[in-house]
Amino acid sequence: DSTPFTVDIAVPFKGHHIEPPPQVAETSPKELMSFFRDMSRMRRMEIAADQLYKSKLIRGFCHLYDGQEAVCIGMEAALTQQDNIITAYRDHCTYLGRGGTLPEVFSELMGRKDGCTLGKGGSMHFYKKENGFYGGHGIVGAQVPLGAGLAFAQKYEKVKAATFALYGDGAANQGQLFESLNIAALWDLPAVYVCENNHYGMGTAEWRAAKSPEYYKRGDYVPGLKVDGMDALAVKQAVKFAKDHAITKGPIMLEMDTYRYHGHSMSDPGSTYRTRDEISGVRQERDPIERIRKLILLKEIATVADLKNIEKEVKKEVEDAVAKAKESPQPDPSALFSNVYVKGYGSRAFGCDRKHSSAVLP
Amino acid sequence: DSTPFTVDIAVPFKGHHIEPPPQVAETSPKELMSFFRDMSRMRRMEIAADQLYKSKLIRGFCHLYDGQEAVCIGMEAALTQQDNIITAYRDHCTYLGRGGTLPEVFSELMGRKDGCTLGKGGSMHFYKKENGFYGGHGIVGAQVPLGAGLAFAQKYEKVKAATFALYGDGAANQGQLFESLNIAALWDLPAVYVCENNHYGMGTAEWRAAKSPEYYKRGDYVPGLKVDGMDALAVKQAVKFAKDHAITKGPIMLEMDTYRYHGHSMSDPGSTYRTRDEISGVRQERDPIERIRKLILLKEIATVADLKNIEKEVKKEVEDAVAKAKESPQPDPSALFSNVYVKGYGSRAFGCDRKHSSAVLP
Amino acid sequence: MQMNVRDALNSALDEEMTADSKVYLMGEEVGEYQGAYKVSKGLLQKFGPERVLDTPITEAGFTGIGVGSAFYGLKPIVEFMTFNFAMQAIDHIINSAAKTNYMSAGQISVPIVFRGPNGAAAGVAAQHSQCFAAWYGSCPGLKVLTPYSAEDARGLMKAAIRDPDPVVFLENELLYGESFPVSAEVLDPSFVLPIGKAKIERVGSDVTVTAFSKMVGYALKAAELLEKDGINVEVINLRSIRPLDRETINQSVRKTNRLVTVEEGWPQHGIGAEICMSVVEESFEYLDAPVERITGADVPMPYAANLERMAVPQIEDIVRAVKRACYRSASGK
Amino acid sequence: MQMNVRDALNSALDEEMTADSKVYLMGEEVGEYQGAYKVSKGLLQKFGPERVLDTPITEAGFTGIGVGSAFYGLKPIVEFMTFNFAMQAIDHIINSAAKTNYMSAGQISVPIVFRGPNGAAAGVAAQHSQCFAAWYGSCPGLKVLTPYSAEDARGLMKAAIRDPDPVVFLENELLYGESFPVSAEVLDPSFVLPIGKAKIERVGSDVTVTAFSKMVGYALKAAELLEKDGINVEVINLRSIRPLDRETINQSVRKTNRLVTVEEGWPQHGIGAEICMSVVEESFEYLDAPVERITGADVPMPYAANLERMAVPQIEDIVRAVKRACYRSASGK
Ligand SMILES: Cc1ncc(C[n+]2csc(CCOP(=O)(O)OP(=O)(O)O)c2C)c(N)n1
Ligand SMILES: Cc1ncc(C[n+]2csc(CCOP(=O)(O)OP(=O)(O)O)c2C)c(N)n1
Ligand SMILES: [Mg+2]
Ligand SMILES: [Mg+2]
Repeated sequence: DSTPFTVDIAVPFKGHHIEPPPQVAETSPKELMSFFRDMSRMRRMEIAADQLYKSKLIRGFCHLYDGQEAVCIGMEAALTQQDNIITAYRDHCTYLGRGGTLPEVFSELMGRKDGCTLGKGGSMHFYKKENGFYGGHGIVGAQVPLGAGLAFAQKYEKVKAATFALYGDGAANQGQLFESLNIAALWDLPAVYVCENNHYGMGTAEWRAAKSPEYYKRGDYVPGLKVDGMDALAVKQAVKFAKDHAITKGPIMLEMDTYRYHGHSMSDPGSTYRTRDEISGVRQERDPIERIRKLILLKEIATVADLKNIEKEVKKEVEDAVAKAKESPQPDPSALFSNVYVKGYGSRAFGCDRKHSSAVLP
Repeated sequence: DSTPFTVDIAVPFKGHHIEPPPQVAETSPKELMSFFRDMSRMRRMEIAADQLYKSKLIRGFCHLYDGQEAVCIGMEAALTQQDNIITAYRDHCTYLGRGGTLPEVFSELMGRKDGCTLGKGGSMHFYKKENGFYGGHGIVGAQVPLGAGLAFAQKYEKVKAATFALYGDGAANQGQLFESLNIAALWDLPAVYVCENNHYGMGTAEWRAAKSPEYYKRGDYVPGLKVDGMDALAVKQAVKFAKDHAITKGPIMLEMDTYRYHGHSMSDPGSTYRTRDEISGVRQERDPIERIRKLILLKEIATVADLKNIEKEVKKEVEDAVAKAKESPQPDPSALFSNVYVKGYGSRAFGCDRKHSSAVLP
Repeated sequence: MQMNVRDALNSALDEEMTADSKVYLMGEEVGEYQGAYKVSKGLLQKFGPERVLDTPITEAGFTGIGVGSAFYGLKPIVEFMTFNFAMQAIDHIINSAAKTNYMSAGQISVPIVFRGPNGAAAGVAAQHSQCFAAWYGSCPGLKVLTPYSAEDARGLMKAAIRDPDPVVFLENELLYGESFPVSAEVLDPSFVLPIGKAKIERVGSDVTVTAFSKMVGYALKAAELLEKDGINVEVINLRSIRPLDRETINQSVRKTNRLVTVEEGWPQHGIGAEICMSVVEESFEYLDAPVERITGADVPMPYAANLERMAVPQIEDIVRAVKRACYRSASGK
Repeated sequence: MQMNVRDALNSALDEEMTADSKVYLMGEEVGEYQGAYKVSKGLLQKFGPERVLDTPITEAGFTGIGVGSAFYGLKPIVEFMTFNFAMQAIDHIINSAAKTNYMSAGQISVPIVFRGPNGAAAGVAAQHSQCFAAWYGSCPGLKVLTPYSAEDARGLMKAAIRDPDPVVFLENELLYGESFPVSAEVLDPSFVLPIGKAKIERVGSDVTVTAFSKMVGYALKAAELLEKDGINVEVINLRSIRPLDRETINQSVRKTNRLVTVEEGWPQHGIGAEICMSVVEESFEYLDAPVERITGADVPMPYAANLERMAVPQIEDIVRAVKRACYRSASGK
């Protein structure tokens, strides 16, 4: 049922140098059901990743997105795949939102051949270029000018679409963000700077890292909007507004007020720099999935049992994907030397012992 | 005669998140006479450098400060040498202001032994640490966090003084400026960010490089003040105010509205991206030396002839210094290997042909 | 016909921008000012402000933008006023450009050229004189080109722009005004040089001298002087630091049995060291004398003319090293 | 007694901060979080927030601040969460820190330590695995230290903090938890190691193996295995990449006549190349076999465990290379 209806957005938008959009979002039963399903799938996926990490099937860094799902889901609801998205290392759900599949995610996390980058990139480096997802970046802040560059290319190619560059509250202090924003503003690039403010950069609370943690104002001369990032419909409305602004007038900044339930990455218990009460408070009062569940029930779009069923279904999906991924083989050893270049001109790439292992790059 | 009197400051200060200081400066006949003499000396020095460059006695880059003298002079009038100054490559006059001498300047410019860095640094790298001058930096923007670091050290050592970090309108867009300002604000560092807005970064007019060329506002959440940088007394008053603010409350930004008469450096005629009318207009209406000359005459502190005499004297000083510098020998070849380290532990530094030239570093 | 390096670069940019509308140029002063060193002269007038973009002095920002646009499929040419300033943006050159094709398993290629003057100019002191050939040359995912002549400049620039991978293109300010003879073939818009291939600038039999950029000219002059002493020098213009043409170098050394490497950069972990290692690895038994290296002095660049002269390789340094390599007999080993 | 590298570093920081009030520590998560890898554990509690400063994630900004404060005379220790992130600040490390004492003719010295984990950890892929030893090691004005054991970590860290020049101190995440025997002398607060001196970790007669950081352990294990094959390996722990202890290396090679270099970084213009060149320059006639090098594979670091294993040197690589170096007879040259 895709009959549209409107929902009031509870938390008021706050504008900086701009009139905020109406405090109301259009949606439909169908959309709300897909929000519920997609966010539940993401939540399950991240929990499964946590378990795989603990059983040592995932190595290295692994940054989970649970708690922040509404940002991804709401954003996708307002965008097309002509629009670009680029983000940092906390990228599993963004990948899913852009059309990636669970088995690709789990295979990649376990470094297998069927992963989204054949096991070469790992958790932090997911991409889906054909659907406008440009990664998956490990260096804090770097994705932001890269995003402005994607917006530059859209404008250069006269594509009427925008690029959404996502970064954290910690990254929000990075100089390259300000450098690229100035250029984006000078050149009227269709770039949307999206600060996912989950209130901590690793173990550092926002106010300890930023003199001014009002991130939607940090563009100074660039307009900004503060959004309840736990409310997928608020995000959808804000992103629609921002996309339009970006295409017609140039860059704009969104601050998404959100929260990560997990620690920063797997080595961080996530409980030394914040209280358990704080976490459970957010879970109880602001959880993005629960909000949609409530709305669905309120509007009598589905029953409690229907929703439980969906949760069971996605749980199964995730389990199946994990099982499938576990079957995926490790990448072929020859992958060590592939993709160093697009064009290798027959030069030679060397292994650790060059007299023992090397390859000619085509 | 050091009897104090007050002078109204013609161009109103503009404040950002701060109440500007009173529109009046205290001075004295003695101070005005020293302003006149010091600025005239600087002007002469830069013109002499221009000539030495043209006769190929100065090599490489050479950035002249004529037109901007009031910033340096006004600043020195409000500071002590416990306060630190750090600037970019346009540093000859800053060095003089901090107690350097003309022969040291010219010797350095010609790469001679009696230069302020024995000929090793050249035009862009003057220092006078004992008087609180920390260079002389060639990388646009880099001096700004370095200046914040000097301020950090003052605070750490509980010295009640401030650091003035000078940068151009072009540099004002550098990300490291915003990064360090955030830290300076978080840590309440006694740092004053001084944008010398001469309206061009090389051949680029301010508005082509900055979406918001209101540099005194670019600190966003940090207060700022716009100052007529062609008026030494306005500068003095603003710097006094800023120093006090920095020591008691933390960082503040000053925008000095100023102008460079010469091209960016010696290879730039300085006339392709701005009109000759613009330059001569500034010379006629805003010249920092002429302003002080008028004030001296108005207040009958000295006669036209007295001032002409001073100009003759400084001309002679400059000529003598040039002559003296020309006598200075090139640095000793052994200087090639000195100062690579403070402590070399007896390691060996190599020349271009290591079997022919090398040195043990003590 | 004669052509200077500046015009060679300018014509290459012009032709490739004409040939492919995805190619664009950005950097400080590349447009209205016509380039700090006038390499981009006339391009703004010809291609307009959409394709020739003046940037603020914010290397990290505009380099990131360039790389991002290459992710999308554009072919940016990012000019650094000099490569010293690229240090502010080196994270994007390495982490965002060089590694992305690999990390994405080929999904996102990065067809971008980073160009500008590299190494020492004249009298610009320590912060403006660094050679970055060895640093960039160490990074898989990058290609690093170092033209010497007008032919190199044209052929390698055109190759770099057409190449689908990130290319670091290291020019030399002191060569911009230098003129070289160029053939009709070199002037043809279809002219291009292969990436990863060195050029034997001078055939010789007694000793191999490798050099790149400005030092190729010095090596050739040294070879002329040495000719008078009866030493017949083979001069290899490396052209490409990465991929390094190990084959040409080793073949030459197998013929001459002696090797002198020349570079302007600092010695430690330099190009000379790599070439020596490569020859020891592949042609050890052919070496009749220790490899000699001539490099920039192992100090920050001083300003004073006499010190500066001591800090950058001179022709006499090359001559001396070649003589050492040659007068040492195989048995003296 | 046993001590792990983390505690060795922690105790060195603690002692030097106790001894000199000008020493302070800054970086991301060094304070309240106790260090991303807990190297700075307890220091905030002991020395207070004036001397242990948590910074925002803005490497260029805080590194510049650190260097500026060193100009003034403080002795900052700047922690990079890993050295990969120091690329954002490398302009300050090179242009502001390394070159200033020279440019100012000794007027402004820069007593600063840049420290943090360098090179590959486990499973962190291309952007988090780069080794910067060769880059920093190429720059005059810097000192570059690479501890292996707890003794190294303590002695070199204390030396670095006391040193009046900028020191790049490259740790290894995978070594933090590794324990080593330490003597009472090493535990004494007065203990310090000399900068610029390598350590012969194992005396041998047949072949010299040079290594640094984690690879010293691998080289020692390879030496044990090779012992069984009757090959007596001398293992040199470089400790200092710059100044490089050419004397110790050359002396060893003059004794063993064979050399294998080991490093985790990329090969081109690497530590191995420099060491090879140094031995060719100074001890060519002593070499009985080509120098062999074991390095990180010449690719960005892949994530998958099997590929990653192929991309970082393994003990078997060292064993194989040593055998090649030894079984090749002098006459076969
Ligand atoms: C330049 C750089 N410095 C440090 C790091 C290490 N690091 C990775 S994530 C992170 C915290 C980032 O916090 P935030 O931007 O708020 O994003 P979040 O993790 O909360 O999504 C840090 C310090 C890095 N990857 N890159
Ligand atoms: C990082 C960096 N990029 C580029 C340059 C080259 N450059 C030197 S000065 C300059 C212009 C700076 O203009 P501005 O900051 O306004 O200072 P002004 O010269 O006007 O005093 C440029 C582009 C540099 N030195 N450093
Ligand atoms: Mg965060
Ligand atoms: Mg300016």
